[in-house]
Amino acid sequence: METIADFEVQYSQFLNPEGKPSSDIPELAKEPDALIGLYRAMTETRVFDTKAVNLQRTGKLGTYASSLGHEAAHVGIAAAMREDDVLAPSYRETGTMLYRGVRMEELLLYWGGDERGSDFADVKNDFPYCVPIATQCLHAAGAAMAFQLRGESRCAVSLNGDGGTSEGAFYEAMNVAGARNLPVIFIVINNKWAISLPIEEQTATKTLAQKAVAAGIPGIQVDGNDVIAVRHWVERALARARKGEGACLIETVTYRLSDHTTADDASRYRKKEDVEAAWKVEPLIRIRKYLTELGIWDEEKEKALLEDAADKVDIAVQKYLNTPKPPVESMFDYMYKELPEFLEEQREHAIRYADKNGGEHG
Amino acid sequence: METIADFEVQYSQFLNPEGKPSSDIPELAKEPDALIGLYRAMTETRVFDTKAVNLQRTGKLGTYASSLGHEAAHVGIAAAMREDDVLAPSYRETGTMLYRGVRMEELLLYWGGDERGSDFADVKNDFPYCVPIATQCLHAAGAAMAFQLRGESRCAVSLNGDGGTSEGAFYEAMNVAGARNLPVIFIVINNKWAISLPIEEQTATKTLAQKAVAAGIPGIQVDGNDVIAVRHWVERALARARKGEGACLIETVTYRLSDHTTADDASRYRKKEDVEAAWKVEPLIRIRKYLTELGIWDEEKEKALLEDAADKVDIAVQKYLNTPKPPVESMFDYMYKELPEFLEEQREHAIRYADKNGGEHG
Amino acid sequence: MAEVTLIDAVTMAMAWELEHDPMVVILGEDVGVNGGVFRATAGLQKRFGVDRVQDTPLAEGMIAGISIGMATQGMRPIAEIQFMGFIYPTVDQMINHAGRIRNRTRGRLTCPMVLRAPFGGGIHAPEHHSESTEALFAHMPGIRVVIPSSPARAYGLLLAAIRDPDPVVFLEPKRIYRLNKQEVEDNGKALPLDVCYILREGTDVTLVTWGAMIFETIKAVDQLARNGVSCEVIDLATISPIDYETILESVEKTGRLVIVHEAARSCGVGAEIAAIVAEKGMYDLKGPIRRVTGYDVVMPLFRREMDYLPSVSKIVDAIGAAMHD
Amino acid sequence: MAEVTLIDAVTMAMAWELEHDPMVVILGEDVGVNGGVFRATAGLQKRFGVDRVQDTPLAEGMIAGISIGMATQGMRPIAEIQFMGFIYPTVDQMINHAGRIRNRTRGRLTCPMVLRAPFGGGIHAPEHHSESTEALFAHMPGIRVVIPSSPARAYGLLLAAIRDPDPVVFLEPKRIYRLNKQEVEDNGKALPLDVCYILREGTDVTLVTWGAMIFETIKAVDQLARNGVSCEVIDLATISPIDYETILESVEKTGRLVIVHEAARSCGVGAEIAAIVAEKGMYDLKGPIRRVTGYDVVMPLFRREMDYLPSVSKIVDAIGAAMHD
Ligand SMILES: Cc1ncc(C[n+]2csc(CCOP(=O)(O)OP(=O)(O)O)c2C)c(N)n1
Ligand SMILES: Cc1ncc(C[n+]2csc(CCOP(=O)(O)OP(=O)(O)O)c2C)c(N)n1
Ligand SMILES: [Mg+2]
Ligand SMILES: [Mg+2]
Repeated sequence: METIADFEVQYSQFLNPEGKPSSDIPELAKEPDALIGLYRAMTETRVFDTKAVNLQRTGKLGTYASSLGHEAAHVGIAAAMREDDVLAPSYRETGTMLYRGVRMEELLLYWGGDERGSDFADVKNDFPYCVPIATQCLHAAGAAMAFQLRGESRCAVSLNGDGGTSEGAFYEAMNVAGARNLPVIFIVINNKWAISLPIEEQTATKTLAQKAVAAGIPGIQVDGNDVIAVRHWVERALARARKGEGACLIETVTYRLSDHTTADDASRYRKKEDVEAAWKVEPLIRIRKYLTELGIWDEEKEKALLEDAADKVDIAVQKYLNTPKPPVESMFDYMYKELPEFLEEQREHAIRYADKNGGEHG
Repeated sequence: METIADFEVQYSQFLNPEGKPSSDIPELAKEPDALIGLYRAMTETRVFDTKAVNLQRTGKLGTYASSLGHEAAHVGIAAAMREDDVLAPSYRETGTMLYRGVRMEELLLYWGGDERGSDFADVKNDFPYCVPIATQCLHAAGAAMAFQLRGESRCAVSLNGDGGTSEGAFYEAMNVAGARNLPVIFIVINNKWAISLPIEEQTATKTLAQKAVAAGIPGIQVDGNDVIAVRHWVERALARARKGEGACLIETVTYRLSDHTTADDASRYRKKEDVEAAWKVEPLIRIRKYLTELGIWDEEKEKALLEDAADKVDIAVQKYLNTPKPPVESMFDYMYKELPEFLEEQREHAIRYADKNGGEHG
Repeated sequence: MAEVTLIDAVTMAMAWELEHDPMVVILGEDVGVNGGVFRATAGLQKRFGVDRVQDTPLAEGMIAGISIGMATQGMRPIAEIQFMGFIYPTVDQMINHAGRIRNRTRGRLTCPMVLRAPFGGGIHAPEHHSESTEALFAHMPGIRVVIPSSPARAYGLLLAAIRDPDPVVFLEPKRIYRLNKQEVEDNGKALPLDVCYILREGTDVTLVTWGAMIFETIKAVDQLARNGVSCEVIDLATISPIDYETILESVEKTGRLVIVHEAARSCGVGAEIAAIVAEKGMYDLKGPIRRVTGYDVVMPLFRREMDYLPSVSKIVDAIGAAMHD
Repeated sequence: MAEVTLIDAVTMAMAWELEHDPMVVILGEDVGVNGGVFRATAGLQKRFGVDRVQDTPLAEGMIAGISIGMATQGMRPIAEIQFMGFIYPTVDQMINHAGRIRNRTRGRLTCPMVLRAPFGGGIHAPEHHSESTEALFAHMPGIRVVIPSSPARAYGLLLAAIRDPDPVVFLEPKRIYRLNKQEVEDNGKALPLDVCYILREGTDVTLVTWGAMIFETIKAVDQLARNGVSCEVIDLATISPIDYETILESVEKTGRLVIVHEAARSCGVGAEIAAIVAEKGMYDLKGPIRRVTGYDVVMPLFRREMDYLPSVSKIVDAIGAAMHD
């Protein structure tokens, strides 16, 4: 027997749950403005999220997948990306999308049952929320292939959950990215749960980062509640990819503090204590503590930020609530670049019956 | 940064290409009868294979996927299995199937375009050849789950090629096997080529064995031209699985000495020198040399074996050639346990036109 | 005898079979402690244990593939796919293996499995959660497709599906999971597959439909009854293979056919029914066959999903038009 | 002007587009140095380089998924699936993404990709190598399905497919890849999609068919012509969306319809054609619509595959029966 290959998985954290540096802090952590920017975005994400859940509870939004607890991962990723990079998110990475410039009202429209929510006004090339799990990993790989073929210095970033690592598409995407040295970063947001399935039953692996070994690309595990660590490692990975050094996998370990979606009741399958423990290490507290310790944050600034965020969210909610239904024919008008003849009759039929159908069903 | 997990891939070979023990030889290698049995099966496989290729060349068989060069892997695997284990092969593992008791004429029927070739008379539970690549990995995992649920001490063995390791199904199967601790062994027969794609372009990994890391199961690379190594490690893996210690992945490294199938022309995409080099390490020579060195094999025995094998193959070929076409209605009669009414009319239609259609097409 | 909803009946049928056939197992995403996202398996893991009611990792192709592996080795797996929009990774396994293994091996290996999935729109669900693509499976030789439309039929048909010696795709119209209750005796009695169920007898028009659309159809029929139109309503129930004799007999009587389904029109199952009648019942027809279906577009997000679905007025108008032919 | 086979024409069309549109790339298994298992891409990698003509690892779902990713970012990928029997892992990506992304994003992202695959039986191929499941894709909103039946149409339709701003599944009838030659000018001229091609004009019966079945149909028609039966032969060409106007006009003239396809009958594309005519052309019909199709069974291994396929005599008899209605 001869050892012919060996692999290690590293873990990185810079800020511990108490907001204390736990290892050599990277340059980033020394830039007050950058740090405040991250904290601001995380807070806005949470305020937005809380509002979205409330809208659902009051019947003003459809089922919604909360990002509660994921703010460091979401924002850290987005902050590391360049504008012309391309994001392929799942259905939960609201924080990443907001930071990338997707408007709050757009996301509300989406969850409110309106396709126009995915027609981002300011973000032209990013993929919309992706519901069929792990399918987006391949879109990111394909986008990266487009950039590579055209010699562009752009990268694609794929996001999926721990549950998503069980889908074949996840491995297929990593494998082709490895084999073709594609500028794509795969990020697994390990929030410990896939609806009711805990990560221990999802896979026998000790880490999700090690799944990179199967594709011959580097994999690293990062504290996903530490926005500095997330941003740092995603930035490094992107720089590497941009230099032509290929893909990698980053596992960000966090916790889903909310129910799976507003349609779920997590108390059916997980212990209160576990959730309480997770709240102790959640991502906002530690960065706020760190900022406070640095002397660049205080109660007053906090209050102003929260008010600001609430205003921003309120404006978006108003825009959302004031948006009339899309016209009925819109379900036909974007199916093809030009409406094929055979759809014209169906389109007219739909228009003829439009809005006559309410309440008839069930 | 902290190392939180590490992995190694080991390589094992017992007999080097010259037939000399290259490391501590296992018990098995000291049992003359067992060794001769393996060599006999490998030789029969090769004789069968040569005949099958000839039958195709003379228009008496359809497209055929040769097992040339894979004999050590094929036979080593089968020899390690118990009769009541279940095999889920791809379309190439003729050697494994023959050793398991599938009749030569059955395999010829299959490649001759007759479904009865997969209705094995003596092997009741094994899966037939599987053409859609890597789909069979899941069947093996499912079979293993059946054994586990019923508390049976049986294992499933899944075989696929290097190309098959790029399909999502391969990873999905390993992952569920790891997560549920299933008694299934995944064996990748790495013959370096997936039709025209060399392994280096199939994946960025240094080994295929390391793909096990993604599923949290052990992976090992074995010299697939060394029947002793293959048999030894598959036996070990099966023993482990039978004890409830779960799945593992074994990569057997060999070389496809033939064209991909009789429909392929490998000279279009690979160098003669590479094939010639591979012939130098092919699996039959080394075990024959070893047996000869042990003093338990000689020219005479070799001659007798070859004659024997040729006779056996000839008898099977005669049976195959003498098998009349399956009746036309057989395409209906095994679709469901009972023929649904709506198929009766179609069945009669087919019978009415049976054998009138020859030559009409194209 | 209990009054139960359609989804209760689904649970009851599975519980009955788990109880009576040790080879039956349930597997799928979140079917265990969580009892399924629609609660179809609620309580079953607790009652029958984690071996018989297993959560799987998240991969539908895997779920189908291991079900096939189990089924060929003597088990009777019931696999749940969470929503029909996520059933597509199973297509390869279903068409290339589940529907073929008996034929490929001349009956040596068989595949008695059930693939269950909730389907259809109208519940304000998120994107990809409202699809009706039964036609894809109906085109696969060797695969049965069954859709219940009431608690009693859900119970009886699911029992039949589980006991069937061949693979069945069992699609549950989730919009009517809890719409109404019916007395269903938990007696283990299966209903026959491969036959239609005549819900209303009538003489003027034959309506063929299935799943949740039964409800709109019945409402339309009731409305028209007031105007003296007598409709025969046929619940297709087994979508594949189709019991065309019942349909042809009905058309022979009524001379008119309207098909109602939620799925996109083109190459939907309605096309097959129309084709069969155009082949074998043509001379009985007094006028054109009509289809009231979903449009050939992506199921819209929920602000417009009701406009996509066949509605009572769309059906009423189609029947009305048929009556004027 | 060269005489070329259907597969030559496929190669020519791809070469033309590679030459004229830098965004076009070819990807698939063995499409590079090997030139594809059917040689459709022979010579293209050498001519256009490994970037433009790329071998991929072995995973069809991956091939479809990365094609979608590329297409949304401005490329025009042409992906080859080696055989239609291996196309099923792409179904999830095609139905859930390729056909939807334009609609989902209101046109912000689009998916101008082509998924090519050889299909059909009759070449003595191994198991899983002879399938015809175009109906699965024809049922997917947002996906065009195109099937050529001659070298000239292969060239023109493939060019149109590549240039189409939306996803196209382009299925090549492999039995006739090299059956005959035709003069095809390599001039980059596309043929229109979404229209049928009338191959023979006639007055007694309308025949609708596509792909390789054109040949059996033409033979049958020639045979019947000797008995004075005048058949109109329509090559469907674009399987989805269907140009039903051409079909309806023809049926208006002939009053009889026979549909011929190789795929399994139930829920095949023939059903949709029959349904449309039963809806909109009913009063033109002199008798029942007839389908001559593959049976609803697994495509048999090759010793019996010819018995599965529609044959000249099956078609002749069906037309004959139609003439006696
Ligand atoms: C292919 C597919 N299967 C099933 C679902 C239903 N579903 C939605 S979310 C989810 C769990 C996902 O878990 P994970 O990947 O960990 O992401 P998280 O929700 O935790 O962010 C499931 C099963 C889906 N959306 N897509
Ligand atoms: C899903 C699927 N895709 C494509 C093919 C066509 N095909 C047959 S063999 C082959 C290459 C397989 O290579 P590998 O897995 O290394 O096995 P080997 O043939 O070398 O034994 C391909 C692409 C197939 N049979 N199944
Ligand atoms: Mg999760
Ligand atoms: Mg290989």
